[in-house]
Amino acid sequence: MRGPDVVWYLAVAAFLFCTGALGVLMRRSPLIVLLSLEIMLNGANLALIAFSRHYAQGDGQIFALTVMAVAASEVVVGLGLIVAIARKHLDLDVDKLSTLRG
Amino acid sequence: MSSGWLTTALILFPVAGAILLWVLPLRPFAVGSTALLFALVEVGLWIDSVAQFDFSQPGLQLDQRTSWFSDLHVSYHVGFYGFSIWLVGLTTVVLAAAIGYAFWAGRERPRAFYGLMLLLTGAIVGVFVAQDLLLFYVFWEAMLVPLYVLVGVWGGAGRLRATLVFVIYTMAGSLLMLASIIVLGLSQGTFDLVTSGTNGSDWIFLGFVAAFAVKAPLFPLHAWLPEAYRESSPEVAAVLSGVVSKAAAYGFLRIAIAKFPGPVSEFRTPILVLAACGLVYGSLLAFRAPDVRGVIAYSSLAQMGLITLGLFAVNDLGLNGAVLQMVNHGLISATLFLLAGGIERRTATGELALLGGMARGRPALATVLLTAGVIALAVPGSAAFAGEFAILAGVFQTGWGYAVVGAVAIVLAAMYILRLISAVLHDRVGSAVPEGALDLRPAELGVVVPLVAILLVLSAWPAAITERSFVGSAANVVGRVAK
Amino acid sequence: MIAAAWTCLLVPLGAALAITLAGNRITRRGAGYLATGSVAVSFVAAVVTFALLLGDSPGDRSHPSTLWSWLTAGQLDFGLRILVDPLSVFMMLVVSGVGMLIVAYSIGYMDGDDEERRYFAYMALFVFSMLLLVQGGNLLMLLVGWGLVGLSSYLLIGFWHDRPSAVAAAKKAFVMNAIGDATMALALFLLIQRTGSLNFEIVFANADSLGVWAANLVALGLLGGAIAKSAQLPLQTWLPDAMEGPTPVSALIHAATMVTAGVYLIVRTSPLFEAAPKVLELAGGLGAITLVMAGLIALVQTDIKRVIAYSTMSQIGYMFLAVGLGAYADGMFHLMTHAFFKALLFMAAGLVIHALAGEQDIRKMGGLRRLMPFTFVAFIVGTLSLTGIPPFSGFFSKDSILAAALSQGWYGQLLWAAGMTGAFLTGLYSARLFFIVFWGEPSAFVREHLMIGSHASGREGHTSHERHETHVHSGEGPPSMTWTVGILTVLATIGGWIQFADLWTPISSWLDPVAEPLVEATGTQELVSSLLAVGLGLVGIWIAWLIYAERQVRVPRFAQVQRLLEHKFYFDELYDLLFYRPSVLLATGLYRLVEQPLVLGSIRELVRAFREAGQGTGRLQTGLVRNYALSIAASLAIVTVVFVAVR
Amino acid sequence: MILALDTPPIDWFALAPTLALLTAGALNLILAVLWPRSWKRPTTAVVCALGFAGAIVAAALLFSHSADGHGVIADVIQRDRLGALTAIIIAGAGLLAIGTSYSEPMADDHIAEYYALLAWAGAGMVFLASASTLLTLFLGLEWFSISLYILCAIDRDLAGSLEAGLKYLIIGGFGSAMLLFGSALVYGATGRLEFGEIANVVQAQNLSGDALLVAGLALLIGGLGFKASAAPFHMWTPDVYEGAPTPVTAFMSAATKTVALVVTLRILVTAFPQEARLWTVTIAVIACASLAVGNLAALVQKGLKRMLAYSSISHAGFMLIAVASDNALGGRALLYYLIPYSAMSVGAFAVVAARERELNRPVTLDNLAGFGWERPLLGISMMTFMLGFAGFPLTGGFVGKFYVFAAAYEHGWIWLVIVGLAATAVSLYYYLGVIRAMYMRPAEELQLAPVGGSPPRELVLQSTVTAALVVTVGSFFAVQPLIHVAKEAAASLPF
Amino acid sequence: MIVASVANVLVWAVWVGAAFACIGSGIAVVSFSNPFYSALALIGNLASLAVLYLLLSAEFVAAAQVLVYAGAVMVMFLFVIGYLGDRADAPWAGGPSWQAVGAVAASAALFVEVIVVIGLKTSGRLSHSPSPGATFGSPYDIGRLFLTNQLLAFEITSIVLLVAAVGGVILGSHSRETEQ
Repeated sequence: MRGPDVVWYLAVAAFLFCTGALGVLMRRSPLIVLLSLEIMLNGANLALIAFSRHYAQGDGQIFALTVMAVAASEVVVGLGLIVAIARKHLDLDVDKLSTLRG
Repeated sequence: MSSGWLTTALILFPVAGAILLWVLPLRPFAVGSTALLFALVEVGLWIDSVAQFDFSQPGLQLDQRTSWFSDLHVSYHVGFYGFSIWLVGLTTVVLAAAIGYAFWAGRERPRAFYGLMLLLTGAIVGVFVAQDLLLFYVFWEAMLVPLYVLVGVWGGAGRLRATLVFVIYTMAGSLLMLASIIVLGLSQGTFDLVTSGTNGSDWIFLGFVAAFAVKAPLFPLHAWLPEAYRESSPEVAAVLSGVVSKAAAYGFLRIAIAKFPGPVSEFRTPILVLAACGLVYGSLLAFRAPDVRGVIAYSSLAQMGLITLGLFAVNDLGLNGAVLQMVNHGLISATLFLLAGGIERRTATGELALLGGMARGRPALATVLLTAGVIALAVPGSAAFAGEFAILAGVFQTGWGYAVVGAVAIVLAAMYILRLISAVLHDRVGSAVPEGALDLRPAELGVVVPLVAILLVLSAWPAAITERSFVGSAANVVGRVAK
Repeated sequence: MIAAAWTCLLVPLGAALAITLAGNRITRRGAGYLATGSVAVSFVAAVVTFALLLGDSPGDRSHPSTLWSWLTAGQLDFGLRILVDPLSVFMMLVVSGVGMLIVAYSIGYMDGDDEERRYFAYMALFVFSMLLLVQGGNLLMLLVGWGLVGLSSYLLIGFWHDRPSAVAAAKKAFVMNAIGDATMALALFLLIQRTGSLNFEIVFANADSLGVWAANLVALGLLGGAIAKSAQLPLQTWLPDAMEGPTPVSALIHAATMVTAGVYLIVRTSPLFEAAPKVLELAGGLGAITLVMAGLIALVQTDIKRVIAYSTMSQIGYMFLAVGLGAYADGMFHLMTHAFFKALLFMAAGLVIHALAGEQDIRKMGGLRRLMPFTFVAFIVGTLSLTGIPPFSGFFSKDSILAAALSQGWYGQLLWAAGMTGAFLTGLYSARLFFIVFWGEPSAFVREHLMIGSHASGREGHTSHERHETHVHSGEGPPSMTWTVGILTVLATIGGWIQFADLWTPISSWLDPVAEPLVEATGTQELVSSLLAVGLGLVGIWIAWLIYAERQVRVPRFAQVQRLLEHKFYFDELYDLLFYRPSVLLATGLYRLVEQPLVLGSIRELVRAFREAGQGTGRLQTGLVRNYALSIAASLAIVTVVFVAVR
Repeated sequence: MILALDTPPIDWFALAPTLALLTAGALNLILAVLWPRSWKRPTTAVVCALGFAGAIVAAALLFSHSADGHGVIADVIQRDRLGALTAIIIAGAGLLAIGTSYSEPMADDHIAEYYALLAWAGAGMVFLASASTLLTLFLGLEWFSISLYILCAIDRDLAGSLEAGLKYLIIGGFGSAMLLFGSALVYGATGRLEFGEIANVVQAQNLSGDALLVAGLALLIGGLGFKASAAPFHMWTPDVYEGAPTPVTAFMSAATKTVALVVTLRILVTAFPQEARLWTVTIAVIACASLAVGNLAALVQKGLKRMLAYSSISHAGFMLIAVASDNALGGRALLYYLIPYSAMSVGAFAVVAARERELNRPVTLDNLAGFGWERPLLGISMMTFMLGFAGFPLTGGFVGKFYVFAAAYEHGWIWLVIVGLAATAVSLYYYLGVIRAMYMRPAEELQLAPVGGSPPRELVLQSTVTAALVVTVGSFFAVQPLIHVAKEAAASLPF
Repeated sequence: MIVASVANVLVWAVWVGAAFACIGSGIAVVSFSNPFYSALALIGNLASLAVLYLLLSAEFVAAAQVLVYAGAVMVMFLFVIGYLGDRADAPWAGGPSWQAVGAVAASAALFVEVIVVIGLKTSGRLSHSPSPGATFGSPYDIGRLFLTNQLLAFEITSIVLLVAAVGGVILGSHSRETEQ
């Protein structure tokens, strides 16, 4: 069975990646920023897996798996931070988090 | 050879003294006296090195060399040439005097102060004996750090600005020199001043010139000078104008002229013109300066211009005269600044308008100031006259115009020094001069009189230096220095 | 001989140092005696040298001696060198002799000044400098002496340093001399370049090979020094002001010795000048102009010392005239006699001033003849000698000069005419001075000071505050003053007899080996000029008599002329306008237009620019996470584009 | 079917430094649970310190025993002197950081975890220093990054601490996503993850200039530049440095920069030698940007931590000059430079921490007045550090700069030397400004009574600062040996 | 033949579906104003990605994707969102206007670049891919790699997770002031 070429997958991957980037750049709710980060990583993952398929070689998939784990841990820490911030009764808006500047 | 250790000792001994002062918890008086002791012993060391130095022999002496980092061929290499030994002497003497003055005047936070002064001594001596480009730069910069603190902490009201401008300005110049040093050293494969040959690159040359011209300072680059000389405490000002500026002149001689014969001949005219401008410019501004320090400051700007004239008229008269004049001016401006300090202590001002009539009833002050001043204006027969005469005679052979300008400057010098003298000593008693203002105290005399005495001896026998700066023809020696 | 010469040179220096270092450990009077003694010693030494030099044959009477090399540079070596030859010995005798008398005179004159020590130290220093000047064995040493006499003259003019006028005068004198020093120095530089040495013999040997330009420039440079030191046109303005100094100083420095150094210089370096004859003639011309001009100015001066000062100027004009024409010996001869009678005049004036508690304005004087007979006599001798009336010394020297002029072609005759005018003027102003001061009835001021014996302090300048106890003395002053004046009176009288035109000329024959004269006056010329000169002098005196003694004729009034003369031909104003103001203006201008805005301002601007750039960069740091992310994304986008583009 | 596994041989020695730190961290984690609260602070600190010390020892041994660099454990990490030396520097910085944190007024409840995370962050860096595949690179990066995110935010009483943490996390995630995508592209271009292999494939198949490859390279440089806080990827630095607890900042400023720069050098030189013509220029440009931004922005900073943050950006610029010059001398320069730089950096922040504890408020140039006279040792040290940053002689900073410029010159880039010197000149203004604030302005101007009466003695902190001082000055005199070491370390890269 | 072509068409169909689902959900995640919906959208995104993984014959990864991500991580997300209560914010939140423009421009640029790069590459070797071995992507294969070549990576991943766990505990736990 021949599906579409790797190229097509890459296109999707690239699109995902950029969507995620856009999210990080545009959104103010830290939660959604985190989600966007996830999307970026997934885009990268897709690319990795596509290539590993292309080269019929497993390293890419391994990479993808570890990325999942890493993404998960980032999320954990990120959520922890968000919770802590919420506890301090700061509102969840990355633009409001700008006491450090200049 | 073991006598190389003497040179090293000249550098390290004061540094050791500084560290000692910092670690030992001494009482202020003890600190001051210890520092003075160290300074005097340093002078003794210098005398010993003069005794060991064979003036009839060309080339480096009392030298010592050990590799510092080998992959770029940088080494700790120190030693003396005839002319450098006199500058080291100047350094040790002036700093001893400065420390003595401070000891008498009393400085708060003495441990820091005297420690830094001693550190400064070591650094300056290092500049004069370093025979490795990078080592030279190291001492050159090391000189700056104590000065920065000395001016900034113990200076006058405007010290903060003055010191910042001073350091940044000079550093800007020095960094250009660093670029030149890197390029020169790496392109030649060694940083050693003795073994490395001459170089023809204009840019490298200009890099060095920039550093020295700022430090000296030469005419348009003296922005740091007035403030630094005004705001720093008198003894520091004495060191600044007396010794530190000579480091620049030494750099011209030892590196710029010795290593870059081609560029020197190429850029000689502009440099000479600048120097001449500085000579007249400084004299004129000294003539209008409203305060004692201002007069001395601008006069030393003029003097550095004169010395540069002598150096860049690369011939026997010019070079010998320049070396002689370096020593002279070092002693003179040190004396004048210390005296200015004494005057300011008595009248709490340096404004010439508020001073006057201090000669009456203060013979010692009058005599010393008059003597120093008269030597400063290079009255014929004085050591300064010998220096200026040789310099101008030398530069006359390069271009008579410079000598004419120099002659004009001599007249101007007479004008501003006499103005200074009479404004302080003569005329009616100034409003800021209290009746009870004392004559120079024995301690002050003890500091100043030796300097004046040395000047008088030099006046009787300037050849003491000119005969012993270069072996044979100076021009050749510079050539030989360059190898 | 050499040893004697060195002794002669160094003893006064030793005295000066001793007095300075001794400070209060030596009494005031002791300082005076020490100074006098030292000068006496050097006089004796000079005599000894002279005697020994007589022993040599006229051919080899030149003995250089170098103590050590003073300044060296490669092959060049300028030694601390003196030269003992007829000329220098001649000057040594004059300097140390007159100097001794005057220093001795000062003991009495300065008595009671609380800074006597300083005074005598300066005096000794001056004598040393002057001796160095005349003994110097190379041009550098000569220049050194040259500068040192300038220095000591500065110190002594400004001796009463709480008087602004004195300080100003001292500065003026020094700066003007510095100009001269500068031109001399330039001449020396040129000589070094061309001849590679400054020793007289070498330089003179190469004098002819210098080339026209070099020769002229060198001569001009030296001449500049000479006229500055000798107060000739156009650098003459400092001399009258120099009268601010104590009178003995005026006598020694500004009459007898220093101011005549210019003449000595020209004679000493005559070979160089002969290589540039035009310059030599210029010297003569300047002398001529000066002597007339000074004579004219002297007519209207009201300060006793200034009158004498202008007469000095004009007499030196004669000497310049002489040496300018090459009559070196005559010039030197006049120098000597002038030293005698002019010192005499000053010291006599000093007696007057001393007696009148420092008053110098002749309009307040008068009728001193009976009150101060001794001074009166001295003054007569001085005046006559100055006017050149036989048998007083002035006659002999001045007339031989005029004779020499007459024998020197049209130019010489021009100068001769000037000299004659000068002779007339001399008679006029000197007699004027004499009659005003001594003739007639004692003025109120005089009476108050001399008849009612309230003797105030014996020196000018107790203006500011009474510095010392007033002391009583006879109207003529203490013995130390009177006997020195006496001696000088004798000298001024007989001093001229040692040379009588082409009958008996020891001085000429003594000096000729050093400077071969270029002119030789004939007997007739001698006769003519003598008669005319004496005649004119007498006429002058006669007119003065009519005006000031008999009061038959009133002073002719020419307002313009008078103002012109009183303003000394506006030289001071001119120089003020031409040099002083411009330089001050330049200095301030430079400070305002260059130093402040450019040199210092540049730094300020630079720092400000950097700080602003810093604030700008800081403003980019918004604190917004998304901006940060954007900067990363954007720059990466750019980098990638570039990479893909240029890969 | 049967699982026939050929498990690769594990070179425990190569992992020793990492393991030492891991163990320390793990121990602390256990202590956190078991140990009585009052003993926690000292004990855990000591354990952590022991971990770092052990890492140093192990790394030193490793250095001496791995003259020839070679991959181990299926070639995912490289056992060579470069890694070892870097490990030593990092661990040293860690030790100093512990000394700094010891008397930091931090809530007791997480003190053990704090030290544990410190140790783990160190472990991650040490591991990363020897990583030699894109995968291990990414993992190592995330390893210490995540630890640092937590450390930044760990002191929640600290104003701005959380903000710093979140900012760091978001930007960090963004950066590592870039890095990841870059790795993906490179992997796509070559099909390999090992640095060496990538170079080989590019060589073999002549892929130099391949679109995917260069695009990936670009993204990689971005990700790494972010960690090295080089402009224009630097913007998080000032905020995070300011917000984070000072000891953490100290550790970050020294260790993170070290490892980031070394890894950058390693990957660029081993994996992309064929693309040198691209990345040398890029790195040079980035260096210039960092120098400009860092120095200019630092000129106007009042807060000391923030100023030091900017100064660290500019120093990233200096060290990137060494990387950009792409030659053995450059590697040597970088490795030498890192030694005094880390010492000065940690030392400076340590002094800041001391002042903070005195005043109980952020340190600014103003409230630093008189500090130099009140605390001579700290004052002298701070002065030395500043002079070192400014590249004055008698500090290693001077020699470091000298070597960097020498490298640039050897690469033929005099203009880069000039830029560096200009930057140095500008930097004087604020470095000397600190000295001025400490010594030249009387404290009376603004009443600064230290809150707790007389300042605390803080032996640990003082000895830490002294140690930093010794390194800073010592590295100036002991250039020869250090350069020798750096030379051998750099020799393990294929220049 | 027929079977093959049918299968091909089928695969294409699936791919298109999955791809568009993936893209759509991605956009949804970014653009929903409510984090809760975004999170849900992300689950969809992950699922569709899993399908793509399957098409790329990465069964294990796909499975992991669904389990780990859609399972564990998203649950955590939802939990936190729930804990915080839904706080909406404007979909394309302002900040400075140049920020928005720059954002779009930058990400668009990145996208275009990557596409261009890929396009450039297509002319190269990317077009046809070799058919992998049977076990490719199977748990066996992955497991083998994890225990051999990528052993270290495996271990380190676990460490990272541990670190994250600790961090979660620290940051999530009540701080003192909230206790009293």
